[in-house]
Amino acid sequence: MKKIDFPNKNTAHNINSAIKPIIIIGGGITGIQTALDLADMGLHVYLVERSSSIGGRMAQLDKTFPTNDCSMCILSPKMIDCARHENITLLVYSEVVEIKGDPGNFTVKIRQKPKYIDHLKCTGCGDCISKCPVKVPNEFNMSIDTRKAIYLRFPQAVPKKVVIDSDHCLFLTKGRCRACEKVCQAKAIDFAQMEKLVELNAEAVVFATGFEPYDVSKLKEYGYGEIDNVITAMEYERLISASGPTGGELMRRSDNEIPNRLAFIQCVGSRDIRHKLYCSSVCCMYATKEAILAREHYDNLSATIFYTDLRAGGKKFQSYISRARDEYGVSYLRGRPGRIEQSEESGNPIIVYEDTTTRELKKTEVDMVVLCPALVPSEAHSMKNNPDIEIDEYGFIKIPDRIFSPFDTSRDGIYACGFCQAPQDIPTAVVQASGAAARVAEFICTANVR
Amino acid sequence: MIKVMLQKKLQDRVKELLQNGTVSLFIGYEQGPGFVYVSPCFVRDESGAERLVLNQFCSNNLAGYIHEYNAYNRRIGICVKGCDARALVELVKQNQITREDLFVVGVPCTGRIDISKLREEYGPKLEEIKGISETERSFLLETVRGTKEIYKEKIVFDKCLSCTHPEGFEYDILLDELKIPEFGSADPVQKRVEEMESLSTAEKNEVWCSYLSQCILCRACQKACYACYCPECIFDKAYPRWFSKISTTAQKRLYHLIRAYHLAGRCVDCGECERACPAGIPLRLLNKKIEKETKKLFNNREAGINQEGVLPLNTFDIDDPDFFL
Amino acid sequence: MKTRIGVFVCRCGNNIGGVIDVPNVLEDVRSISNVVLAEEFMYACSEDSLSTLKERIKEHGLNRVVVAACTPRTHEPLFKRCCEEAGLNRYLFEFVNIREQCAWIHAHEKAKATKKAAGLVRMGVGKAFLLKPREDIEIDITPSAMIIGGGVSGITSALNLARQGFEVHLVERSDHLGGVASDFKTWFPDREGDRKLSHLVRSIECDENITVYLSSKIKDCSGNLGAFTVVIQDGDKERTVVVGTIVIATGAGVLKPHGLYGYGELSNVMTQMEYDNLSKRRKEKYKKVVMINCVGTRVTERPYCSQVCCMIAIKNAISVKESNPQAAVHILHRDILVYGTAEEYYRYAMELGIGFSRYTIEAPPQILGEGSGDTVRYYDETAGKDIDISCDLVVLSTPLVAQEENESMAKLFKVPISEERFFLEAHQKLRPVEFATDGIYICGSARWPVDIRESIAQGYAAAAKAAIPMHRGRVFFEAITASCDEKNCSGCGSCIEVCPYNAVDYKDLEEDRKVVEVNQVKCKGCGCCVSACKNGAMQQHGFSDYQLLSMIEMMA
Amino acid sequence: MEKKEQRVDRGTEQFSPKILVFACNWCSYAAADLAGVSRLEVPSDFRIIRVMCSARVRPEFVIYAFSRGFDGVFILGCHPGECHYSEGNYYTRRRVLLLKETLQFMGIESERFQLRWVSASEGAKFAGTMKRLIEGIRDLGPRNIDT
Repeated sequence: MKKIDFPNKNTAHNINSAIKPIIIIGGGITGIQTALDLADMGLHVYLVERSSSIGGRMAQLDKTFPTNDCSMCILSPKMIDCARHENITLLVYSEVVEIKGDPGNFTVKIRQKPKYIDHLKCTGCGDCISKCPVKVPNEFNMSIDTRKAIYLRFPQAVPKKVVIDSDHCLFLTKGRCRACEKVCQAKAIDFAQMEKLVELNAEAVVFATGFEPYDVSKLKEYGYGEIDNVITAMEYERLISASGPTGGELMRRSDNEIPNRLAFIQCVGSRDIRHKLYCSSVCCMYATKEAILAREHYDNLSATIFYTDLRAGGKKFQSYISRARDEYGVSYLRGRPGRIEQSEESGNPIIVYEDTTTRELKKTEVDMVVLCPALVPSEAHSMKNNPDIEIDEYGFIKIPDRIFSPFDTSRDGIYACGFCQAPQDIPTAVVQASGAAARVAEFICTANVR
Repeated sequence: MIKVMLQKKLQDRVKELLQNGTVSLFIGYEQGPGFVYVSPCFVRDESGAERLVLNQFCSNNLAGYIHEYNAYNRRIGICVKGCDARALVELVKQNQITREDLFVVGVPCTGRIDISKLREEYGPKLEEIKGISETERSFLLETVRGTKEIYKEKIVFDKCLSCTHPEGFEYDILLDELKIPEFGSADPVQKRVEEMESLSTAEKNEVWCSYLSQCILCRACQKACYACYCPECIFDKAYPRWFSKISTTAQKRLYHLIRAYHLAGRCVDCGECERACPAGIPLRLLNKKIEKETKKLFNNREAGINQEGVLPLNTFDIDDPDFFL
Repeated sequence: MKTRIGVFVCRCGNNIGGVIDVPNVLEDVRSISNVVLAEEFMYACSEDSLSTLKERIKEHGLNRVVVAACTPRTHEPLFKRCCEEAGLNRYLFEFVNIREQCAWIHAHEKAKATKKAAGLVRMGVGKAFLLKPREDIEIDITPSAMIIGGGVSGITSALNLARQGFEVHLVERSDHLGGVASDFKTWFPDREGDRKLSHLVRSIECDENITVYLSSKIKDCSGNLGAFTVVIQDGDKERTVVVGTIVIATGAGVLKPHGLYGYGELSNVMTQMEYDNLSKRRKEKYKKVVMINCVGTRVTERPYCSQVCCMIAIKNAISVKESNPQAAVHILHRDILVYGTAEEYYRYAMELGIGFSRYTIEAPPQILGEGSGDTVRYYDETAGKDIDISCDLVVLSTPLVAQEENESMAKLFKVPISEERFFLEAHQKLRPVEFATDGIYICGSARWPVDIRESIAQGYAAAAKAAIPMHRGRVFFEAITASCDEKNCSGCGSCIEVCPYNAVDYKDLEEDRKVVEVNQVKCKGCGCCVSACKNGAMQQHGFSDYQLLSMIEMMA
Repeated sequence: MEKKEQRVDRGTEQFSPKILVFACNWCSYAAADLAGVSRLEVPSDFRIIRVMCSARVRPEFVIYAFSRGFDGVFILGCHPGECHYSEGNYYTRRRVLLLKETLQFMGIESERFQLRWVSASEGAKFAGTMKRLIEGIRDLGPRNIDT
């Protein structure tokens, strides 16, 4: 079989190659890795991201298990690589709305939301941000604090360019202000921008749309949103993060105090026939990590994890659990709490659970409860004019032959990797990302030889 | 008397080694300008073997000369005391020579005489000394004015008081069984290190300033060191210029700090630096301090004791102390 | 030629200009000898500034350029490229960070910030003066790969790379391909698995790009990314091949639990694998089956979880129950590990009536019986007492264990292994299938126990990593590597000991002197060896002692 | 004494120490950038030299800096286990430990030479650490310059 030359921009003899670009949907760690691998091979890649910066969920995490590596530290170089790569075109603030055509020759329609900023001019200096008078909940920090209407998604955002949130900008909603325009010396503000629809011709499409946490308020018994200091794991990540809204202090929302008794509840919505049947696969480990972090931060804090089965099968996971238990004194209690009540005196959450060793119903008052929700596939891939790729009963992209063709969707030339096709942790998602890249390269080579 | 027999034995063996071509060079001691002054000698043919002497004044660590001759001679014969064998262990570990290229003659030692101590005990006229023998606890100096007995403890080198030998080192020949001599008192340098440690930083600085004021940057300490084997010394480099050789305290402190640091985990405590120093600066103090710290912090054995192992700064333990953070 | 340094200070609008007195900095820097030009830009990174910069380089014959602006981490490549376009070697450029690390953090003390900025620029000039032109390190890549191990992950890598058009050498120690997966006779949930696997093996055999070496071992390996020379040994035959990349996919073994639960002594105690093979050969009708999980694993001597055993136990339990619905099947476990949607099969197994009970490691189950086990007794924590289950078959779920050969393989390829003797990847989170050494990749259970699905996914991932340099044909690295000045090298070997990449080694010299040399391909430019070198024979390009000392000197 | 006076800021009468900082490209240098991006206030009495890994900092640099009259030298590296080159910072830790003891023994306060772990996301930690360390040097006062 003949070797196919990829149209790598760097090598002159390939520049006229007929190979079309690849479109990757989702700019989280999975999409980033697929893009980098394909681009490194010499293929031209479009990386389409819904928000204003790539980075995805991993950017929101404080540390990662089981090495306790700082999440942003290991992610940020990859993000920068993406931005610098000659073979990668970043399309942020954009969404794929339609995929048509045939394998090897898709037409992909992308909606580019107006950023109201000329990204060629913006230097990311942030002068405009300080002048913007509007404050809105900061979704990156799980709405624990606020951001401005003109904002950087987070300090290490890539591209490091601001966007204007048209829903909240005073000028765009009420026709007055333009403070940012006055202060911007680079003259990058452009209120005349309109939504654009672009069509791209693509060789193949890779879905890497990731996950969203399940809405835990659906589990009424745990009282999220009603009982103070019952928070979600994602909120916890932002609280404990040194670059988060509290500067890494685990402050309770009710009184800004540091909790002394911390409890984690696993399988909130997962492995639950009323909600999501499947196991979300990462919660046992991240709860352990979060408990360790809390213990590292505060000597007097006690952390308890309520679990169903302790699923720690990955590399070095068991020893991580042992360390949490033995070195950090994290306690693990088997059992799924029936409900959370609120103490009338202290207002603290009270966990009601069955002690599996004695079969007694017990109640324990804690200062803060962290719910580890089911993780559900992001809805980004269920676009309306989707080219009939099948979705399974849980909303994951269906992989017809999970074992032998782990990235092939029901449609030739369209692949899926990462959490959008099955629950998995970061290393698995990174493996899948590279794997999907290999699969795409194989697809292109075999198709072009034919 | 035993000594004279050993000296003869050494001469005979060396003659044989040179004759049958086992070694092409033998490094030993010869008589210097006076009985108490012994200097290194380099014997290349059997006739030269007659020059070799062996007595309680033979104190140089001859391992320091290997490097100079290594490139031109295959199989160097060398006679070492147990303590000097530590330097050989290190030279092999630091890839300066292979053990096979050495022919090591182990010589017994009951403590070597520190000339400066002797001078204090005996007086300045050391040329009067013509011979030496020993008993269990004393050296018997044969002088023009008869025999004088001096307690060994009073005149041996400090380091001899806490003598150490490498473990499991295989000598090619042993002239006699190598025993670790025992003395009633220990090497005082440990105590001096502790005394120094107990001083405040300002006081330490003061002590060092007074030592350094004596230093003339002659670098004899460096030249005497077995571990000084780089083709070009960092101190001699012009680009970049680490060291300006101007006699300021700052420069002297830099010199001694870097020198001591380069010896971390390599210093076998032979004391040659201190012996060579014309200004009488107690250089072992700094080396001992570093040895003590590597032992305490990294659980590292003294240099030249084990034949295995890596220099303490060329390795790490994930659980190394981090109290200082 | 005289060194002519040009210094350009960026105002970044108000960001720098609002804090730092830029003209003051320029004035200071002009006083340094060899600085022939000092200018300011409103935005150095803007298109017009970049073209001005290029003009200045030509106009003034600049042969060193210093830009003082934001952070090199994002903007250095831009300016380096700009220099290159003006005909100046990219390594003659020096970046000074006066925005993030000066103006922005010292906005409260402007006078001091200005002084500091001037100092930082001085340091930059001090280093720039000593910069030397370099070329990126360039390696040609042989477009062929060697896959070691013919299990599912190795097969996947091999086929994928072959289909991308690369020549593949697949080396397998046994006399057949398929690995541990092919030892399983029954598959679930994909009952077609064995057929699909043999189809894969046939595809390998038919692929003209793939050469298969059965019953062969690797005897030797030398070289680096782009050109590894590997010696393959088949009996007394030896073959040498040169490949650009290597994938290690040697898999894992299955523990035989001798001495545990009467294995090897009681006739009806067997492992999951043995049961699997037996059930395919003969239709045994066991009526009372007890399975024990975590046998020889998650214990002190083998503390890890092997990840695959729970699912295999559930698979075999389902197979017992489906072939004989009357059979009583019981799984004793410590935690059931089925990830993701595999939860469905766990539920299905429970619906079939398979019993799941938890035992504790403090009181492991006991097997009672003479010659063969007839009862399994375990302590049930919930019930608070011992419970007996009668049985006619006991199946033990045993973990995957590291291959004996891993240690010698690790030495051969100079890659690390972990304390559990599995191979250790470059970074557990983000570089799971790579080694720190370029050009060698790892996949499947050789890295850590994984199921067939994950093995295949990793096989693909390793193939992607191997394909990258091979597609490029040529790889470039920033030349900030270390190198040794032979005439100063004392040959002490400290650098060899500290190098995390095995990039330093003794050089074969004719004269009788030991000196080291640095493999420019393997070196990643950390500079660890430079610090270990006592006399400065070892130096790092772009971070030499001379350059760094000159920076310190400019500050002093 | 003359030098000492020179380095006292007339305006604030506060001693401005001369401090050299080595920062690892992958973590603490990025953290310093982040501190900037977050507009954190940091005293200005230090200069950063970027190195690829804290292990590139040869102890001789530190000794040299002290001989050239610096009041403090700090090395900032990745947290243990997070080294970009997998193990460089472990070597640094050993070297620093030993050198601190040696400096102290030779009459240079070991507090003048510090090692800290700061990861790329710890902009605030960078700022806080620098503040504290510089404060520490201020408390020690100017080093008696050897002449």
